Amino acid sequence: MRKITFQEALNEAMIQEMERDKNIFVYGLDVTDHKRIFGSCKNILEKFGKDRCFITPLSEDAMTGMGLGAAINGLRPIHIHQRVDFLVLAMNQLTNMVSIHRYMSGGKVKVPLVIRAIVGRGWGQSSQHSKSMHSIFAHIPGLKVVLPTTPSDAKGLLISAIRDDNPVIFLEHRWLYFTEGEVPEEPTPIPLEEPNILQSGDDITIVATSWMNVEALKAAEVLAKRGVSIEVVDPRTIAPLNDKLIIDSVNKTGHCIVADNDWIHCGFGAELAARISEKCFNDLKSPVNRIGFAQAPCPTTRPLENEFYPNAVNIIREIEKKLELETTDLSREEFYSWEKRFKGPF
Amino acid sequence: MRKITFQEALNEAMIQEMERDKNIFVYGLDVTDHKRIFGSCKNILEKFGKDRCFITPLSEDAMTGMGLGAAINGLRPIHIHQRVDFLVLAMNQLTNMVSIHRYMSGGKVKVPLVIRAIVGRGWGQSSQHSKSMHSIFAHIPGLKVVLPTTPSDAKGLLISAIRDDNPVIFLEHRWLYFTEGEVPEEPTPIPLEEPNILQSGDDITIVATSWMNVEALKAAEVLAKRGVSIEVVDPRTIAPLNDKLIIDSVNKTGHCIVADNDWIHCGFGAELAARISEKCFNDLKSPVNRIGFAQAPCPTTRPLENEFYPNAVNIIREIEKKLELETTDLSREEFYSWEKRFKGPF
Amino acid sequence: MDKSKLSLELYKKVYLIRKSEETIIKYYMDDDMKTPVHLSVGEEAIAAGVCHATGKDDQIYGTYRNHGIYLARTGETDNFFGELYGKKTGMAKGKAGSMHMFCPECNFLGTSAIVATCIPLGLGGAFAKKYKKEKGLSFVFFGDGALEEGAFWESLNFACLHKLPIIFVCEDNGLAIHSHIKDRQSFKSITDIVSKFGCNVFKEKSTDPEVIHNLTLEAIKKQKENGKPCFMHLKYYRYLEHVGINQDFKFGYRSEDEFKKWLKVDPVNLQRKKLLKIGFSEKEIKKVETEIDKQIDKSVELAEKAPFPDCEEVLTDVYS
Amino acid sequence: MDKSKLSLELYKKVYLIRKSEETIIKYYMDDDMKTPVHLSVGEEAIAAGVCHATGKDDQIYGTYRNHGIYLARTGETDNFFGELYGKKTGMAKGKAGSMHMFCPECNFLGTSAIVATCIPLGLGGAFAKKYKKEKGLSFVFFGDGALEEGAFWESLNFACLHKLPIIFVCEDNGLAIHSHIKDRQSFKSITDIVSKFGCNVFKEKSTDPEVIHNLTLEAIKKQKENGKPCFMHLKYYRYLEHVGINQDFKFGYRSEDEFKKWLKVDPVNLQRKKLLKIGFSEKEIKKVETEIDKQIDKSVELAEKAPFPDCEEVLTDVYS
Ligand SMILES: Cc1ncc(C[n+]2csc(CCOP(=O)(O)OP(=O)(O)O)c2C)c(N)n1
Ligand SMILES: Cc1ncc(C[n+]2csc(CCOP(=O)(O)OP(=O)(O)O)c2C)c(N)n1
Ligand SMILES: [Mg+2]
Ligand SMILES: [Mg+2]
Repeated sequence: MRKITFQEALNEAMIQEMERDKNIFVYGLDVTDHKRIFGSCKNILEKFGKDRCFITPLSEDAMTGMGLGAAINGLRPIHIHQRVDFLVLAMNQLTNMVSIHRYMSGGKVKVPLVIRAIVGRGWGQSSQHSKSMHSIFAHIPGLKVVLPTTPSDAKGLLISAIRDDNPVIFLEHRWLYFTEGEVPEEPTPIPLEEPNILQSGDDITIVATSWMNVEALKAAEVLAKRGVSIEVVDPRTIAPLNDKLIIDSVNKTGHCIVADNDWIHCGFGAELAARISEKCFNDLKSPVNRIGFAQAPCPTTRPLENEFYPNAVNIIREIEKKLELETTDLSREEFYSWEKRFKGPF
Repeated sequence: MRKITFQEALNEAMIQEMERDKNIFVYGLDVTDHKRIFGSCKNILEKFGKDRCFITPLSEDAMTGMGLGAAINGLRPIHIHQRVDFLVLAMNQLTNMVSIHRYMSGGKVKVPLVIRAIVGRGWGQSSQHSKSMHSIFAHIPGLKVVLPTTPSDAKGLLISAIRDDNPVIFLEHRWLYFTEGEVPEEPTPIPLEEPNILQSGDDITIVATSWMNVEALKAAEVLAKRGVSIEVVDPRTIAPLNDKLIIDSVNKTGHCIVADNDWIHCGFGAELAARISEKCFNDLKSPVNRIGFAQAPCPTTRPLENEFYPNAVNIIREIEKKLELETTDLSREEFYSWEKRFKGPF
Repeated sequence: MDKSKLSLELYKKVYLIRKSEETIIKYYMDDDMKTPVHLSVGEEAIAAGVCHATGKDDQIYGTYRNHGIYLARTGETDNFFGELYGKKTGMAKGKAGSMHMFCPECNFLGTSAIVATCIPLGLGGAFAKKYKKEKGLSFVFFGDGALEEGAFWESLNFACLHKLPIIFVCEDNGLAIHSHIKDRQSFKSITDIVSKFGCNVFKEKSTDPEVIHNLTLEAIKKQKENGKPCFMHLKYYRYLEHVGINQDFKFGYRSEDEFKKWLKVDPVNLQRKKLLKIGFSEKEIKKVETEIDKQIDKSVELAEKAPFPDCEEVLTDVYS
Repeated sequence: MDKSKLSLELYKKVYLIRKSEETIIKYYMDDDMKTPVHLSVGEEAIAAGVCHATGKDDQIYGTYRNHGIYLARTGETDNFFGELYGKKTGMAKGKAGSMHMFCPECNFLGTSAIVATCIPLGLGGAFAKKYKKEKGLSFVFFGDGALEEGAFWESLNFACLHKLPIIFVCEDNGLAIHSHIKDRQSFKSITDIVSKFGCNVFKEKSTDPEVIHNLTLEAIKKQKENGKPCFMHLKYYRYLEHVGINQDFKFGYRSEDEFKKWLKVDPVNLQRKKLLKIGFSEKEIKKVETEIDKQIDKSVELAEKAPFPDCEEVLTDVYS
C-alpha cells in the first residue's frame, strides 16, 4: 500500500468526504492561509470554494455555537483550531450546549459536528500552546473524543468522525503530522470505539494515547532485543470508551503501564488505571502504573521541557522496575529527538 | 459547641476574614441582592460597603481575569457563581491564565484568588444547573480544588482558601447548605490538603466527595445495625490531593468504594480508584468500585433525576455485593429525600 | 376585515400565553411541575408580535424565558404542559423541562438556561440558511443581560460580517434577576452601537402586540432589502419574580409603582380593549377565550394523567 | 533643550527595540533561542511612544508580541535575552520565554499568548488601583484581532461602568496572523463604537514616536479629567511574518508595495532624521547607538554563558 504522512491522511479524509457530501464545510482561524493548518487543509479552498472553507474572526465561543446551530440544521461542520488551548474559549458551548442538545431535545436532533484541534509540543510552545486535556472533554457525556496515532487512523477515524451524527472532538498531536504510514487510497472509515493493538506481546501491556504510542513502540523495540515482549494498545477513542481489547490484553499479560499524553492527576490515564485495576483484579500481577506530564504548566526552556514530557526511556525504566529486570544499557539506542523534525517556531 | 448551618458557616468565614483583611473583596452576579447567594453573603454589603461587595455584569470570562489581575496586585478577591455551570465561561482564564500565572512568572507573583461556585441539584435543575466537574479543574496544575462537606469544613476550609496564596476553586453543594453542625465561633482555619475521616470503621472504606458523604454516612448508619463497620473518608481538597489517610484506611479495611458526586468517566473517582488500586495493591481484597452520576446530561423530570443520581441505597447494595452480604431489608429505613428540603425553583 | 383578523389573531396569542402562565401559577404549588419556571407575564406583546410575523421557514431560538415565544410560535399546549409535568408526552419526554422548550416541527430549535448561549446557535441556523440558499430568517430572542456576555458581541460581528439572515430580538426588561441594567451596562443606547456593526436597528417600548408585529414586518422587509441582519430592541416589564410564580415587590429592589404604570398598558388588556373598539363583541371575545381555556385545561389534564418516562430513558438520547 | 531630550530618549527606545529584534534575527537560526518570537519590528513608535509616557506607578500588560513594550518600559536586556535563551538569568528562569515576558519590578505585569486574555488582567490591575486608591493607570496592549474576542467587550463594558483608571492600547496592524481585518470585522470604526461605551477615544496612524507620545500624554490627561477609561487606536505595519524572523511577502497574502510605503516612514529612521534635524550630530547619535549595541551584545553574551535552570525547577513555582 502507498505510504503518506499523517497530515496528508487528514487532508485526504477531508477532501474525499467533502466530495461525497456537500453539507460538509470547514472553518476556523487560518484554514485558508498558505500554511493551511500544517498542511492538513491543503487544496480545500481551491477545490470547494470559499463558501465551504472559510476563516472566522477570533471568536472561538460564538464560532462553536455557530457550528452547533449549523449541525442541527443539516450541515456537517468541521471546525479547526491550531491548538487545543484555544478550545477552552468554547468550553461553555461544549459543555452546556453541544454535549446536551440532543439529550435535551429528547433525541429529536442530531449534532454532526467535528472539532479538530492540535496538541502542540516542544520548542518552547510553553503552557498556552501545549495542552491536550482530552480527559476534560471525555468527562462530558454527549461528546465523543478521538485521538488518532497513525496516519491510517488519522484518515479512517476522521472519516468516521465526519460521518458520525454526534459531536466529535478530534485531537491531533503536532509531532504525529510528520509520521508516515500505509493508508488506503479509498475512503475507508475505521469505526470509532475500537482500540487498536499496535503491537502484540505477552509480558506486559502498555496502554498509550496519541504521541505516547510512539514512545511506547520505541520502548517495546528496545526491550524486544532483551527478550521482553510488550503489547502496545491504543484506545484511540477515549469517550465513549470500549475497553474490551484493553482488558483482554492486561488479563493476558498480567502487567500494565498506562502512558497518557497529558497530566496524570484526574487524567484519562486515571480512567484507564481505574478500569483495568477493577476489571483485571484477579489477573494483575502488579499494580497499574501511570506515566504522564509533570504536574505543572508546561515550561518554555528546553531542559525543563525535557523534564516535563515522559518518553521511551521512562517507559523502559518503569517496565524494568515492574518486571524486576536489570537496567538496560541504552547508550547505543537512538531515541526520537525533535531536534530533527520540529525546530519551531510553531 | 454551638451549631450552625453550612450556609451560615460560609457567611461567617467570609465576614470574619473580611474584618481581618481589608484587601479581601467579594464580587459576582447576585451577591448583593436579597437572596444573597442562598444566604451565604448575608450582611456583607451592609458591613463592608459596596466597594468590597458588588455585583458585576454577566461577563464571567472577563470577571475571572479581573480577579486574577486584582490578585496579583495585592488584593484577595472572592468571586462567586450561583452554579458551577457558569464557571465554564471562564475556562479560558482558569486554564490559560489563572493556573499558570505564578509559574510563568518564575514564582514572582502570588495569586490569592478564591472562586466559590455552587453545585446545583434536584427539582429540575437539569443539565445546565447541576454540573460539578471538579475533576476538570483538578486536572489543571496550579489550581487548588476544595469540596467541603460539613458546616465546620465550610468555615474552616473557606478561611484557609481565603488565606491561601494560590487560586482556590471552592465548590459547594446546594443541598449541603441546609445541613447543621458544630462550628467554632472563632475563625479557625482547617488546613487544605488534609482528608477527613468522617466515620471510622474496619470492614470497608468509602471515599466520598461532597454530597455523597451524606449518602455514605447514611449507608454506614444502616449497615452498622447489621454489624458492618464502615469507614467514610472525605478527601475535601482534591487538588493537590494528599492521599495518605485514604491509603491508610484502605490498607486497613482491604475494601473500597469510591462515591464521587460527579460523572464516573474520567472523573475524580477515577483518580481515587487508580491511586488506591496502585498503592494498596497488596492489601486490597476486592477491586475498587466506583459510584457516580449516570453517564448522561442531567435530565429534568423527577423519575429520571432519581435514576441519574446515586444514593445511600446504591452504596448499600454495592457493599453487600462486595462483602457478600445478604440483601438488607431497607423498607423501614428513612433515607434523605429532597421533598422535605428542596422544592426549588432554584 | 383583514386588519381586525390580525388583531384577533394577536389577541389569541397574548391570551394563550397569559392564560398558560396563569395556569402554571395556579397549579405550581401542587409540586407536580418540578421545573424552575421563568414566566413571560408582561412580555406577551413581544412574543406574540414578533412570532406572528414569522413564517414557516423562519426559525426561532430563545432562552429559559421561553414560554411566550413557544406558545406564540406553536400554538400547542399538550407537549408544553406534558414537558412541564415531566411526562412522556412532553416534547422531550420530560428531559428538557421549562428551560429547554423545543419544537423542531415548528422550527423552534433551541432554548437554553445559560445566558446568551443560544445566540451563536441562532447564528448557525442563519448560516445554514445562507449555505443551503434556503428561505427564511433566524430569530434569536435574548434578554438585556445577554448583551454583557462576550458571545453576543462575537455573534453580532460574525452575523454582520457575513450578512446572515438573522433577526436579533433583545427583550429588555431592565433586569437580570434582581440587578438593574444601569449597574451592569456602561452604554446608553445598544442600538446606536449595534448599528455601527452594520445591523439594521429597531427599537420600541410599546406593549401593543400590533406595534411589535408591524415593527417586525418592517425588520423582515429591511433585511430582505439590504441583506443585513436586524437588531430589535424591545422594552417590557417583568411582572413576577425572576424565577417562580410570585410577585416580589416586597424585597424592595424595584417599586410597585413602576409596575402599576406598566399595568395600565398591560398587553393583554390593551389588545382586548382594541378588539372591543374595532367592533368585536364581548361575547365573541369570550368565546375565543373559552376555547383557549378549554385547550389549556385539556392539556393540563392530559399531562397530569400521562405516564412518566421509563427509567431507562436516563441513558437514551445521549448519542445518536 | 527639554524637547530635544525627549526626542533623544524616544530615539534610544526605538533603537533599543529595533536593535534587539535584529539581534534576535541574527542569532535565531543558531537554535539557541528555542521560543516562538513575534517581533515588534515596525511597531517601535507605539511601544516607545506610549511607554515613555507612563510613570513608575503605571502598569503594563500585553500580548506575545511584547518585546517592544518590554524593552521600552524596562530598558533592560539581561533578563530579556536570558529568558529568550531559556536560562536561569531570564526573568522567569526560562519558564516563560518570549511569549510571557514579565517584570514586576517595573510594573510590567503580564503578557500572554492567548489572544485577549491580558485585557481582563489589566482590568484587574486598574480595579486594584481604584480599590486601594493608588496612583497610576493600567495600560493594556493588544492587537486588532483581540477586538473580536468576547473578553474585549466584556472588559470594555466593565471598565467604563466602573470608570477604572485604564488605557486600552489597540495596536492595529490590520492582520491576525495572515488574515486581513476586513475578513474578520464588520465594523468600520472601532473608536466610534468604543466611545459609546463611555470611553475617551484617540486614534493615530503616525509612525512618529513623538506623535504617539504626545497622544498618550493627552489620553492620560483626559483620563484624569473625566475619570473615564481611554481607548487608543494606533495603526502600524508589521514588517515580518507573524511568528518568526523572516519576511513573508512571497506568500502573497499582502503586497510588498504596501511595506515599501510604510518603510518610507520607518519609525526608527524617522526619529533618527529628526535628531539630525534638531541639531544632534551624526557622531552624537552614533555614540548613543554604540552604547545600546554594547548593552545588547553584553546581554547576549551573558545569556549564552548563563546556566540553564536545574531540572527540579520543572516542579517549582506551581503553587506558592
Ligand atoms: C452564563 C450565565 N451566567 C449567569 C446565569 C444566571 N442567570 C440566570 S438568568 C440571569 C439573568 C439574565 O437576565 P436577562 O438576560 O436580562 O434575561 P431575563 O431573565 O431578564 O429575561 C442570570 C444572571 C446564567 N444562567 N448563565
Ligand atoms: C484565543 C486564541 N485564538 C487563536 C490564537 C492563535 N493566534 C495567535 S496570534 C493570532 C492573531 C492575533 O492577531 P492580533 O490580535 O491582531 O495581534 P498581532 O499578532 O497582529 O499583534 C492568532 C489568531 C490564539 N493565540 N489565541
Ligand atoms: Mg432582563
Ligand atoms: Mg494584528
